[in-house]
Amino acid sequence: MIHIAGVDIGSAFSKAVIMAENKIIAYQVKPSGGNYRLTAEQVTKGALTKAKLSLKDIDYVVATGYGAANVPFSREAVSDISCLARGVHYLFPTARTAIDIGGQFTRVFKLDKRGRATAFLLSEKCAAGSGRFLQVIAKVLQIDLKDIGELSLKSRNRVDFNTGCAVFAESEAISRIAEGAAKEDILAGLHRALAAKVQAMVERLGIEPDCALVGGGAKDIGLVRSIEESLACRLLTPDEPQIVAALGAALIAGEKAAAIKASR
Amino acid sequence: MVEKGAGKGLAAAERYYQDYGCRAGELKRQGKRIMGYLCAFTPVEIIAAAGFMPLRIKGDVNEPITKADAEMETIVCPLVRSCFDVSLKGKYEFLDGIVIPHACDSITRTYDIWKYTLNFPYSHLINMPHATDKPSLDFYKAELNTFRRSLGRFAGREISDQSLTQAIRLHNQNRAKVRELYELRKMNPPLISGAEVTRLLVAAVSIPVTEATELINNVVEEVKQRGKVRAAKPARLMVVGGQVDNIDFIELIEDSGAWVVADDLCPGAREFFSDVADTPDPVDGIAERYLRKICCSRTFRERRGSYHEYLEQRFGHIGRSIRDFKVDGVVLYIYKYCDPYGFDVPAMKSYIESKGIPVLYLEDEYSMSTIGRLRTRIQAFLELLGSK
Amino acid sequence: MTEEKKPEEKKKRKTATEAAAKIGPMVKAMIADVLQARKEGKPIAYTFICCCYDEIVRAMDIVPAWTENYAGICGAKRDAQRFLERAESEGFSRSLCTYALCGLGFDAWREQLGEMPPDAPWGGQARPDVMLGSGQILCDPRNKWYQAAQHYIPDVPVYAVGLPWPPYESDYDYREVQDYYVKYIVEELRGLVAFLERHTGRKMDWDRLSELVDLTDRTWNLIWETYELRRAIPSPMGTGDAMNTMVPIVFMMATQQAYDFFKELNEELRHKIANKEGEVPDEKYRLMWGGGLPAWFALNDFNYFNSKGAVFPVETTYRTVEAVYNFDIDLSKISDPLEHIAWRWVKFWTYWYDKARKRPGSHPDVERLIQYIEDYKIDGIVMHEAFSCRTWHVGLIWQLNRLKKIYRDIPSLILESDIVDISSYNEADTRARIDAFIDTLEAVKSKGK
Amino acid sequence: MKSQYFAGVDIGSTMTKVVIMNRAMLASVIGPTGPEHRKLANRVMEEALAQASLPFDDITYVVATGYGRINVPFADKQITEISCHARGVSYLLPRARTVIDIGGQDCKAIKLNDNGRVVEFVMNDKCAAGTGRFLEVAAEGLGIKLEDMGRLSLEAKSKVEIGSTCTVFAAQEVVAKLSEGVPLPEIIAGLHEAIAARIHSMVGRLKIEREVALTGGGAKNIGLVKALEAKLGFPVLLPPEPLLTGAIGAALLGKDIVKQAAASGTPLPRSERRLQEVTLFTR
Ligand SMILES: Nc1ncnc2c1ncn2[C@@H]1O[C@H](COP(=O)(O)OP(=O)(O)O)[C@@H](O)[C@H]1O
Ligand SMILES: Nc1ncnc2c1ncn2[C@@H]1O[C@H](COP(=O)(O)OP(=O)(O)O)[C@@H](O)[C@H]1O
Ligand code: SF4
Ligand code: SF4
Ligand code: SF4
Repeated sequence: MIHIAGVDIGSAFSKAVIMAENKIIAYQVKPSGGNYRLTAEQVTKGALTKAKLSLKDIDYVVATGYGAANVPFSREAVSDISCLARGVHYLFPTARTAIDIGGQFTRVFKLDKRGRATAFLLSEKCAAGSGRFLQVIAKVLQIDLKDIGELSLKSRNRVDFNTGCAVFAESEAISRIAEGAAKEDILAGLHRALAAKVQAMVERLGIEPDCALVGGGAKDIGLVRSIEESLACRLLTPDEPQIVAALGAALIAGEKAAAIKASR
Repeated sequence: MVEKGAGKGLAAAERYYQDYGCRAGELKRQGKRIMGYLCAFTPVEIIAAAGFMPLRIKGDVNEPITKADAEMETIVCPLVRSCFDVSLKGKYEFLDGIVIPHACDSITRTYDIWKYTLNFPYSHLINMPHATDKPSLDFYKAELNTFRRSLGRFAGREISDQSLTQAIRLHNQNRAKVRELYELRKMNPPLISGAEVTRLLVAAVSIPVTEATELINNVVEEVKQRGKVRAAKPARLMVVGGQVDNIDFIELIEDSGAWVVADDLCPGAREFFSDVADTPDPVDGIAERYLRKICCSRTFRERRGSYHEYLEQRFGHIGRSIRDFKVDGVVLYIYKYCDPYGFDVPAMKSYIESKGIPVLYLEDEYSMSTIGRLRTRIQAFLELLGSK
Repeated sequence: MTEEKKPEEKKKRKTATEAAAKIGPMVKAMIADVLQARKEGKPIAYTFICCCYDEIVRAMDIVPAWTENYAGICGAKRDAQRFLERAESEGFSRSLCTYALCGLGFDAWREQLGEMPPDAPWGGQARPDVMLGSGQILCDPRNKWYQAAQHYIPDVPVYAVGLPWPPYESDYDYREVQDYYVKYIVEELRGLVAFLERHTGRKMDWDRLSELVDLTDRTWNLIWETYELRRAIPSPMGTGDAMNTMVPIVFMMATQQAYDFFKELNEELRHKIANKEGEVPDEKYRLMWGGGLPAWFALNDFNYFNSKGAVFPVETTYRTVEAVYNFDIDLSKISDPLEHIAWRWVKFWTYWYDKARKRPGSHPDVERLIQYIEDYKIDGIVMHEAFSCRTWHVGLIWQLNRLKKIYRDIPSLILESDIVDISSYNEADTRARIDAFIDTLEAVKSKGK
Repeated sequence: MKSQYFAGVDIGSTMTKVVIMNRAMLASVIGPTGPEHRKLANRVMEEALAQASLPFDDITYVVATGYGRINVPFADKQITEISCHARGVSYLLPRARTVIDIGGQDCKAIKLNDNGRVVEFVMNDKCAAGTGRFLEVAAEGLGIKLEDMGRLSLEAKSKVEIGSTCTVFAAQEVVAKLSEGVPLPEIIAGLHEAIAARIHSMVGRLKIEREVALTGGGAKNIGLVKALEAKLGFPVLLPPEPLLTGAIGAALLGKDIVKQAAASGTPLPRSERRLQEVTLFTR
C-alpha cells in the first residue's frame, strides 16, 4: 500500500495530512510558532503517530505553504494554489470557485473539473485583508479564536469599522469596547469589513458556482455568513477547512508516487 | 444640516443632495431623456440643446468600493472610482448615455471601461486638446461639432443653432446666479457657509438648468434674510483642488472653527465663474470658454513673459479670489492619483505663499474614514493661522 | 541626504540574443552624448517617447535627452529612491508617474547644487535648452512634467505639441474625422519647428527631414518584420530582450543606427530559427506580455519565467510601430514631411479599428491581443500594473474581462508594482505568484489531454 | 500678584502625560492610556497636582492635547499635538527647525520658523508601519521590554532585512527569524532600520532643515535614533524627556494665551476645576 503525506507550513498554522488509498488516515494541525523546521517535524510526527506510522513508511511527501522550504523530508514543494485547488476538488468535486482565507493572504481561485487552478487572485500585502486580522482582534477582545464566529452571529447592532489597518483596527476596537460597545457587535463589524474585501476580489475574478470557502477563516462561522451575505450565495465549507492545502499536497504526492510506481 | 427656518431653497437643495439624481429619475419617468457626464469640461450646453437633461455623475464618500475593482484598477482618482462603483451598483441606471471629456488621465483612461461595462445606449468621448493656441481651438471646435452631430443623430434630430443659443443663455444665467451667491460669501462673517454652497451647487448640477437657477435664486433670497446671525470665526479659508462633490470635507473644516468662503473647485468657482460668449456660430463661444476660460490644471497655458508672470497666468484666478474674498489661508485638497493637480502642487503652493497666505496641502482618498483623519491637520493649520 | 549603503546593483540579466546584449553600452553612450553636447554647447531638448517628432529633432541636429529613459536607468540601477524622495519633499505626490518624480527630483537637486547630484547614474542628466512636452492624449505627465520642471529651471522654455488621435467610437468611423486630426497635428508640428528655430538658433533642413521620414518608414517596416519572426516555434527572442531592443525603437528612431541594429537582429533571429534555437532550450509555455511597462529593477523576473520553460514571443508594450505598407493609405505619396508624419501617427493609432469593428463587442486593444494570441500561439497573458502610470496600466483588467467575453478564457496574471519605485516590489511574493500562474498554465494546457 | 500655574495634559494613543509649570516645571507624570485606564487622565492629573503640592483650583489654565484632547472635560482649551510639540521643542531646543515626533499611532514632521512657529507639517496615520506601535508589536512578539530595544540593538554587528512593511507581518517575521537563530540584536537593528526608512521617507515630504529634534516615545529608543541619524546624515537633538514635549508645549501655550488675554484685557473662559473622568476618544 502506498502511503503519502502533505505538509502545509502556513504563516499561522502548520498542517500535516497522511493518506492511503485516496483516504485521509490522519492529520494534525498546530500553530506555526517561530521555528518552521521544528514545527514541520512536529506536526508531521503528530500525524504519523495518529496513523501509527513512521516517516520511512511514507512513499512521497509534498510540502506547500509559506514555509514550504523548511520541510527537509519532503520530495518536492508545490505552490499553495495548486494544492488548495486539488484539496477543494477532492472535497467538493462540483466547486468551480474557491476562497481561501489564510493567515497572511486571502486567495480566490477558479478550478476546473479535474481540480486544477485555472485563474487566481491574491490579496495585497496588508494584514487588514487576511485572517491575521481576526487573530489580532480576538486577542484584544480576549475571546478564543474559535468562539468569535458564534459570538458575532449574536450581533444585533453592528459597529461599522472605518479603518483599513489591522493594527489601528485593534485600537479602535479597544476604544469601542471602552465606549460600551458589545464584543459581538464589534466582531460583526470586523467580519463585514473583511467580507467586503473578499467580495471585491471574488467579483474581480468572477464567481462560478459552486463556491467553496477554505482555510482557517472558514472555521469562523461569523465570517462565513458575512461573506455569504455579501456574495449572495451559499458557500461550501469542509468540516476541517484548515487542512485543505495539506490535503491537496498529499493528493499531489499520491499522483507522483503512482507515477513513479508505474514507471518502474 | 439645514438651519431652522430655512425655506424651500436650502431645504430643497438638501433634498436633491441627499437623494442625488432623484429629480432626474422623476423626469425620466415622465419621458425626459437624461445624459450623464463627468467633469466640468463637458459642454453641457450641447447636451441641453439636444433635448437631454445633463446630470453630473456623483460619487459617494460613504459607500465602500466593492464592485468597481472587478473592472477598474485602483490606481485612478478615487472620486472617479467611486462614481464608477455607484454607477455599477445601479445608481444611474436611468441614464440614456454618458459623455466624457478628455479631462485627465483618470477620466480618459477609464472611458472604455465606462462605455463597455455600463452599456448605456449612448456614449461619447470628446477629445479635448491641452494646448490653447489657434490650431488647438480650431481642432477643439471640430471635435465639438463631431459631438454635436453624433448626439444629434442619437437624439433623432439635428441640434440647431437656436437651441444652442438658448441653452447657452440659460446656462449663463445660471452661472450669473452662482456668482451672485458668491457675493454673499464676501461679507464677514459670510452669509452662507461653505458646506451650504457646495451642497447647493452639487444639487444644482443634478436638476435641469432653469430649475437650478431658480433654486439658487431661492437660496440667495433666503440667505439675504439672515442678516448678521452667523457666528464670526477666526479664519476665512479657500479650498483649491479637483472635483469635490460632497460636503463632508468642507463641513469638517467649518466644524473645526473656520469659514470656507471661497473655492477653486468643481462644482464651484471653476465651473461657474466663466460664461460662454455670444458668437455668431454658437460653437465658437463654447469652444472658447471650455478651452481657454476655465482655469484648470489640465489645460496647458502657453507661457508669456517671465516665470513669475507665468505663475500669475496659471493661478491668477486663485490670487484674485484670495483678495476678493479676504482669504486667510488656502487648503490644497487633492486626490491621490490626480495627475493634473498633483504636478501643480509645488508651483501653486509657492504662488499662494508669495501672496503671504499659508497653504495646507492635503492628499485624500475620497472616503469618510480618511476625511475624519484630516481633522487634526486642519486644526493644526488653524492654530498656525491663529498664531501668525 | 545620504545613502548609507550603496544601492545594490543588480546582477546583469542574461539576454537570449546578442543584439539585446549590445543595448546597455548603447544607452550609456547615449547619455554620454548628451553630457558631451552640453559641454560643446549643442542644443539639448528634454523629450518624451512616442511623440512622433523624432525626425524633426534629428533633422535640426538637436540632441534629445529622453527623460523617461534616464528615470528608467535610475530604476534599473536601483538608485531611484533618493530622487523620488527628493521630489516628494518638493511636494509631489508619490502617486504620480515615478519617471516624472525621478526626473523632477533629479532636476531640483541638480539645480540646487549647480552640478550633478553625487554619484548620479551614468554621469547624470544634463540641463536642457528646451523641453518638448506633448498635449493630449497619451498621458497627463506629458504636458505637466516639463511645466513642473520649469519651477526649477524657469529659463528653459516648454512647448506642448498637440498630438491627438481619433477615439474608437461605435457611432461613427474615424475616417469621418481623420482629416481635421491630421491638419491639427501638422499645424502643431509646424509650430514645433518654429519654436525650435526660435529657441535653439538651428534652422530646419527640410530635405534632411524628408530623408529621415523615409528612413523612419523603412525602419518601422524592418522592425515589424523582425518582430514577426518571433512567431517561430521555438521563439528565438522574448520580451525580456525586447525590453532592451525597445531602445532603438523609442530613443533612436530616425537614425541609421536604429535601422542597422534591426538589420543585425533580423539576421540573428533568422539564424536562430534556422537552427531551432529558442529563448529557452525547452519551450513549454508561450506567453504574451499583454500590457504595462516593466518594473525596470526586476527584469530578472523574465529569466525566472524562462527557468520555468515560459517564453514571451510577443508583447504589446513598446511595440509602437506597424508596417507602414499595411496602412490603408500609401504614405509614400505624401511628400510634405510633416503631413507624412501626421498621417503615420493617425494610422498607427487607428490601425486595429477596422478589425475590431468586425467582431461584435470588440475593441482595438482587445482585438490586438486576440490577433497576437493567434499569430504567436499564446498560452497565457502576463500584465504588469505599475501603480504610478495610468496610461498603460488602467484598463488591463477590463481588457482581460472583455477578451474572456468575446473570445475565450485564457490564463492571465497581473503583477503589481511600479516602473521605478522599488518599494512597491517584493521578489518573494512576485515569484510565488509566478509559480502559481505556471501551475494554472499547466492545468489549462493539459485540459484537452 | 498670585503666582500662575499652567497644566499641559497630553492624552496620546498610548501614553497620558501631564506637566505643571510656572516658570519652571513643577511636576510631570506619565501613565499609560487605554481602555482599562479610562479614569487615568484625571488620575495622572491628580498625581501631578500632588507632586506640585497644588490644589487644582490654583491652576490658572489647562491645555489638553494629543489624540484624546477633545474629551478632557477639565481643560480650558484643546490644541493639536502639532502646535504643542512645536512649542515644546522651541522652548527646550530653540535651535531646532524641524521636529520629528514618533508617537504611538502616528508620526509627524513639523517645520518651525525662527520664532518657533509652525510653518508646515506632514503626518502619517494611515498605516501602523512607521509608528511607535510597530516597535511595540515587535517587542511583544520577541518577548522583550520596549525600553530595552534601543540598548540591545546597539550590540548588533549587522542587521537583518525585514521584508514585510506591514506591522503585523513584520512581527511575525521577526519571531521566525529569532527561532532560526538570528541573534536578537541583529533583528532589532533590522526593525529599527525598517522603521527609520519609513519615517525618513515620510519626513522627506518636508524639506528638512537643521537642527532636527526628535520627540515622542520613539525618541526614547536609542537604536531608532541612531538609525534615523544614519538616514539623515547628521545627529539629531533630543529633549531630556521626549515623551513630555507635547505636554510641556501645551502648558506653555496656555501661558501664552493667558498672557495675551491679560495684555488685551479680554476675560478668559475657564472650565470647572473638577477632576472628571475622561471618556475615551474616537477620531
Ligand atoms: N478555530 C478557529 N476559529 C476561527 N478562525 C480560525 C480558527 N483557527 C484559525 N482561524 C483563522 O484562520 C487563520 C489561519 O488560517 P490558515 O489557513 O491556517 O492560515 P495559514 O495557512 O496561512 O497558516 C487565522 O489567522 C485565523 O484568523
Ligand atoms: N522607554 C521607552 N523606550 C522605547 N520606546 C518607548 C518607551 N516608552 C515609550 N516608547 C514608545 O513610545 C510610543 C508612545 O509614544 P507617545 O509619544 O507617548 O505616543 P502617543 O502620544 O501617541 O501616546 C510607544 O508606542 C512606544 O513605541
Ligand atoms: S495598514 Fe496596518 S495591517 Fe496594513 S500594512 Fe499597515 S500595519 Fe499592516
Ligand atoms: S480630481 Fe483630478 S484626477 Fe480626479 S477627475 Fe478631477 S482632474 Fe481628474
Ligand atoms: S505614459 Fe505613464 S510612465 Fe510614461 S510618462 Fe506618461 S504617466 Fe509616465
